[in-house]
Amino acid sequence: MPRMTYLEAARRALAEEMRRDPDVWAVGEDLGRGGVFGQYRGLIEEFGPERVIDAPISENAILGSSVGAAMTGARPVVEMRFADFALCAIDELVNQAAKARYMFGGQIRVPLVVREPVGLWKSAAAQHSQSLEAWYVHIPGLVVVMPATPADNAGLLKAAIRCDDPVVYMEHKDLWGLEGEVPEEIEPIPLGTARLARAGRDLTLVTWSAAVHTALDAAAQLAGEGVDAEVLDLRTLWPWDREAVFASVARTRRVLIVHEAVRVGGFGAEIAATLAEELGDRLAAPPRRLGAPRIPVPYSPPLEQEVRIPADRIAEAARALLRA
Amino acid sequence: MPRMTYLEAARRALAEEMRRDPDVWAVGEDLGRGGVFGQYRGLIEEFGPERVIDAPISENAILGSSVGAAMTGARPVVEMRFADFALCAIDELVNQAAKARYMFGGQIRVPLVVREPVGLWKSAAAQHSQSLEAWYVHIPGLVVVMPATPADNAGLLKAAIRCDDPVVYMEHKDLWGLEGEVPEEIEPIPLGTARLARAGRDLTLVTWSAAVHTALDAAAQLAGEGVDAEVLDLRTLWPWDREAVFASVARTRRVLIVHEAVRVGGFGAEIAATLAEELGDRLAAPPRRLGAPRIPVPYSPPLEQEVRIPADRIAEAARALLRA
Amino acid sequence: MTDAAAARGANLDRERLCAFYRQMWRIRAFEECAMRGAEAGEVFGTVHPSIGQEAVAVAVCGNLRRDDILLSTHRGHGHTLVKGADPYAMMCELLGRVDGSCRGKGGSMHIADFGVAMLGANGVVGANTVIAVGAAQRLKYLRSDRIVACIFGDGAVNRGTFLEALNWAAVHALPVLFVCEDNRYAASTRTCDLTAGGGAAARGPALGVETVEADGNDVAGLDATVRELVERVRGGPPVLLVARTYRLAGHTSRDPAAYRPEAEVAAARKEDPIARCAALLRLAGVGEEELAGMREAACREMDAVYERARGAAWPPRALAFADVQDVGSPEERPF
Amino acid sequence: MTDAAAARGANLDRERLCAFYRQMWRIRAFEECAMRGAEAGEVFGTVHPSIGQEAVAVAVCGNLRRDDILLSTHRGHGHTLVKGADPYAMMCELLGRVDGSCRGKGGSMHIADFGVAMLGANGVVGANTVIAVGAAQRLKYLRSDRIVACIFGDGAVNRGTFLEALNWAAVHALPVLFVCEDNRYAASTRTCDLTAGGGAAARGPALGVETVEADGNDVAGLDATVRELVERVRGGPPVLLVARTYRLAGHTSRDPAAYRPEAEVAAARKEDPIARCAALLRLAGVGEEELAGMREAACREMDAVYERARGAAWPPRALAFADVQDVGSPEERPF
Ligand SMILES: Cc1ncc(C[n+]2csc(CCOP(=O)(O)OP(=O)(O)O)c2C)c(N)n1
Ligand SMILES: Cc1ncc(C[n+]2csc(CCOP(=O)(O)OP(=O)(O)O)c2C)c(N)n1
Ligand SMILES: [Mg+2]
Ligand SMILES: [Mg+2]
Repeated sequence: MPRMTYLEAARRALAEEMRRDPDVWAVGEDLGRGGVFGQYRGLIEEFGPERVIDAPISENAILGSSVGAAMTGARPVVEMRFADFALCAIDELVNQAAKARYMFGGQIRVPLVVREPVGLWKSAAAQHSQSLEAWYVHIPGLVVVMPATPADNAGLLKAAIRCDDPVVYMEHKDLWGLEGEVPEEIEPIPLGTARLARAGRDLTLVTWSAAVHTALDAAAQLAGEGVDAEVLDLRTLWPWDREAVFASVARTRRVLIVHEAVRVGGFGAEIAATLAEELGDRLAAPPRRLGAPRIPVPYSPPLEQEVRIPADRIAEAARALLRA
Repeated sequence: MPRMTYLEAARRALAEEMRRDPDVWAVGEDLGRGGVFGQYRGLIEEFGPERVIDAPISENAILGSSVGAAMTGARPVVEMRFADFALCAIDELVNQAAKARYMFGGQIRVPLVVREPVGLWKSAAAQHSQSLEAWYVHIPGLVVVMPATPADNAGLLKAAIRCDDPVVYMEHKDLWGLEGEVPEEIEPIPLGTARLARAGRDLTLVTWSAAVHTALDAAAQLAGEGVDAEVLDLRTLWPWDREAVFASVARTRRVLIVHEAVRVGGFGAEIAATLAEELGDRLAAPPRRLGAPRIPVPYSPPLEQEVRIPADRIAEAARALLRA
Repeated sequence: MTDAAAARGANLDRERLCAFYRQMWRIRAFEECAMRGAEAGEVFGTVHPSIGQEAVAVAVCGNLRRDDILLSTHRGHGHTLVKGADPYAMMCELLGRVDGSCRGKGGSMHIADFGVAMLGANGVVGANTVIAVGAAQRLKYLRSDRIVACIFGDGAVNRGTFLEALNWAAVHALPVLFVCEDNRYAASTRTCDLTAGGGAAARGPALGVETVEADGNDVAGLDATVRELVERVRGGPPVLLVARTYRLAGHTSRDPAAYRPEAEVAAARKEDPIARCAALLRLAGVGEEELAGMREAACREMDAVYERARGAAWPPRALAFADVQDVGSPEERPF
Repeated sequence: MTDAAAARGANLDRERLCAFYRQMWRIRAFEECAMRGAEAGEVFGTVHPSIGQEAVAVAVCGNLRRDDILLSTHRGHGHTLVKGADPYAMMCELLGRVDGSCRGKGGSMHIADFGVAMLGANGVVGANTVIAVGAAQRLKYLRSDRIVACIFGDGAVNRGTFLEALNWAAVHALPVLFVCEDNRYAASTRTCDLTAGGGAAARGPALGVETVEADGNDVAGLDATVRELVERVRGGPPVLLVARTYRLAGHTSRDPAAYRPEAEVAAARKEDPIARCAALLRLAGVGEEELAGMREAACREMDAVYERARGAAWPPRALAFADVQDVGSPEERPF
């Protein structure tokens, strides 16, 4: 299988979808010059400015126009640049895109993919680092996807584009350069299926996005101590793969949920609460969560370090869980 | 103690704060004619148009200007009309108001109260019925308050206005007409303290906003069956009163969390996960949650009924919890 | 130009004027039924009547093709009716019945009828403008000659979406007819007090959109104006029409609208577009009896619609869980 | 009007021109240090240089009183320096040190210095305009004669906040000097391609805000213009100044900006405001040595600032948990 970066994998998947389906188009700021991270490089040359649409700094119109285009048969891929700027278009996403099909009694669907790059990256500070996936999971009508690997960023992006629902598609900025194998023929990955990133017997780490890699590092550390951690990469947060998580946790009886986002009100709470409610006594210890403290993301690296969850910390929490 | 409505209690508290402190002002659409629900009635006559500021339909400017005013010494009370329209001003609230103090290294505070009327009310359908408190709890820098009674809507509004942090203050539209006793002298109620709405021994119902009243109805039903339910009204969601909840649940060993908002990713998940993690074995049964299904709010009453959580349903869940 | 001159200038025949008159009465009768329904507690949600503004609906939507796209507002019954939606389905929607345009899931503020390319009323002021430009961009991409008409109020021009939408439409030369239905109020607020500069009429040109102002209560004149604008917009760059009218009723059916000066209301009543059309018809030789006949026919139609809708079935509860989304759709009663 | 004429017309003395020249060099030297720091990996976050735009910073912020309020953008080092902020604190901020203006918590995009009434750069384009009008509303409420200057780019005029802020300021006749720093680009995008109508210069008047266009690279002329506008704004209604300039560097220090036509860049280089000011100074009799001396002094100052800042302490980890909020403030390391 060819090796490529997370960024290139998505670029390729998007190009293939655009070749396959003339209704797919991309819209956002600076796309004509490849997009702010280069995720759209070369696309305008192949598909022209009608399908790789350069937008003014008009987030309401970028997202709102995509709702109108989707209602009339387009399948827009909407670039928000940083997830933080999607906050300028929340009405369009939450009040319009997510609700139109329902409010209108099923007359129409709004198939669009809102790409929202998330996460800690290069000391980007409080307004360029947020991970707000928990918000979108709470909103009926939305699908939420967060790929962690190049292969997933290809297959999930294809699935998102083919999905008839509005999809919030969150790529992690710190993963753009991550290399990995991607199938020659990129197939869509069914939304709502978790990926077993590492099989293990002693406890389950449930995680997604960049935290998957830290969790794998922690699992490697633990392996050196004879602890065999399973790592589940959720990939899709809504719907989340309850079967896979339940099956794993029912087996290991111990679960630690790890995400980069703020812990309070993070999506980890939903998973932990659900597992506690539904697996109850079958657990050897209550579900535990790791997430960022409830502080904005600071700029200076030693401060920023305080919102990060390093592998050590995961391993430590895993050990505590095993003692519980 | 005088009896008055939830609406009148807040109106009175606001008027008193405006009398007390010339830095307090109110801004929003139609305030000059009393506001859309009448919560501001009479204020322009007393305080004039410089302190009861009529705004154009410019949600970004309504909230954004309040951030600027708060940074220069005003204490704006910002009316969003319906919580749903606050989605038009999320950047101003989340990227600006919530983060300014932190980003700027503590040089400044942003004392403002964002009033966001929430909840199911008169078949208002998908774009006028949302309760998104879980979003704001997830955002560092914000305080989140949801009063359930007239007395609390007076005392908590005063506390919110005196607080130096940005406060999201969510009144429930269906409670405007609710009558109750309000102290002659309205004292601020400390933010972060729960209210014991009903003492009981057998299980704890943790709830807030309009759901408090349904929970009390359920508790009355249960009392008829010999089940003694404690009802805790959280009042403030961030910070939430962990001590009160922990103390109650440690005693009853059974907890049911009830909220009107969508269950998936609702704030109930945070409470349930926290209780499971921290009280663990001391519970007789895992924490359970009731919340709306993950659907937009439909218009037609029989459909809307499907997102409501009636007292019967709470009582039923309580019984199941007692059997567990 | 007087109304009479407009009638001659537009070379309107009696039949066309009668058609306007009938349509305006159908709108008014529909809304009067809806308001009575609201008063009786049978129409549940908020009803925003467009009484006094019917000429805009008739002139704008009457000049659209069935496949031209329409986006409307919270005050959209008239627009929707004239676009060709079935009043029975609309009334069922207001009454929350399963035969409603949206199966009872939307209510008055969310009526949509994709069968007549009516892409929805909207509960969020100013949200439809940005949606409209995307629909137009799609039409342009398809090399279609359809257009998009997007109607909004004078209050909506103070939302940032107005700037973003008009700029977008102008940059891409999209076929959008923006219509600002200027009824002088946004809820209880006089928009002139909170709108700086020349309002919509000045903002359109500044955003690169050709802008036309018109008397929104002169149905014949407005019809002629819109007919021309629609042809100009077809395939071409966007145009903004600012139609001056007045909201004769309250903001909602529950609003007594006491904040308006009485003299203002009295003056506005004289400009009621239906009355003005009747005057034109009289000039054109239509007798009182015929006028009353048209009015009564409209009222009878809508009364019958209301009665029939009252008898319609409620949506089955399972419908609450339908059409949320394909992937991750909710189970019924998951709690 | 030629630069020389402007220099005479504004009745500038040599000293004043020298002061402009020194300030512009201070800005450029500061940013060149910052860019070198970014390249060396010592400045962590993104740096947006304002090289080529220094005249706007000098003319606008140089005409503000210390207690006049300033709101800036992601490209705000120059504005902030001229407003009176300490370059050492600013450089420490870029280097993430505890002596930084924001104690290292904000970085380049969030520098604020409330001590000189600089209420912040902003990472969100167009967000500062609405904040500015609120600050001005407060000043007006206090019957203060202070004003608010709000600087933003030509890309920001396509955000809806532009409309909402200008309308708000005009409706309330607030003392705001809006400054559109038109450097022709928004990141890699030529703004003229995506801005319809007459851009900022047309939109201002349409929103009821008096608007003045000026050569943004002619520091002397711009200074005279701004001086007058500031006095007009003081207590009075808002004004919008559109200053035409050019971004000589990339969007960020990492951006080679290869998307710009070479001829365009070459032409713009000739209009470099520092070079133009030097030419004026030569006309005013200032010799090459003196010019070089001013430049070198600025470079030495900023090199020293950089070196000193490099030696400053890192913020203690506990600072990460400080200043979040009073109520419900996070415990340290709660996970
Ligand atoms: C974003 C937003 N803000 C506020 C409201 C509340 N609201 C509903 S209708 C209305 C007045 C709208 O005025 P205008 O645009 O002139 O339309 P009209 O009602 O006069 O037809 C307001 C403020 C809303 N629905 N959406
Ligand atoms: C709301 C928002 N959208 C997009 C961005 C990304 N962004 C940062 S700077 C910039 C260009 C801004 O252009 P302009 O306003 O002309 O200012 P300049 O950079 O030229 O000084 C963009 C698009 C942002 N920060 N905020
Ligand atoms: Mg209006
Ligand atoms: Mg620019």
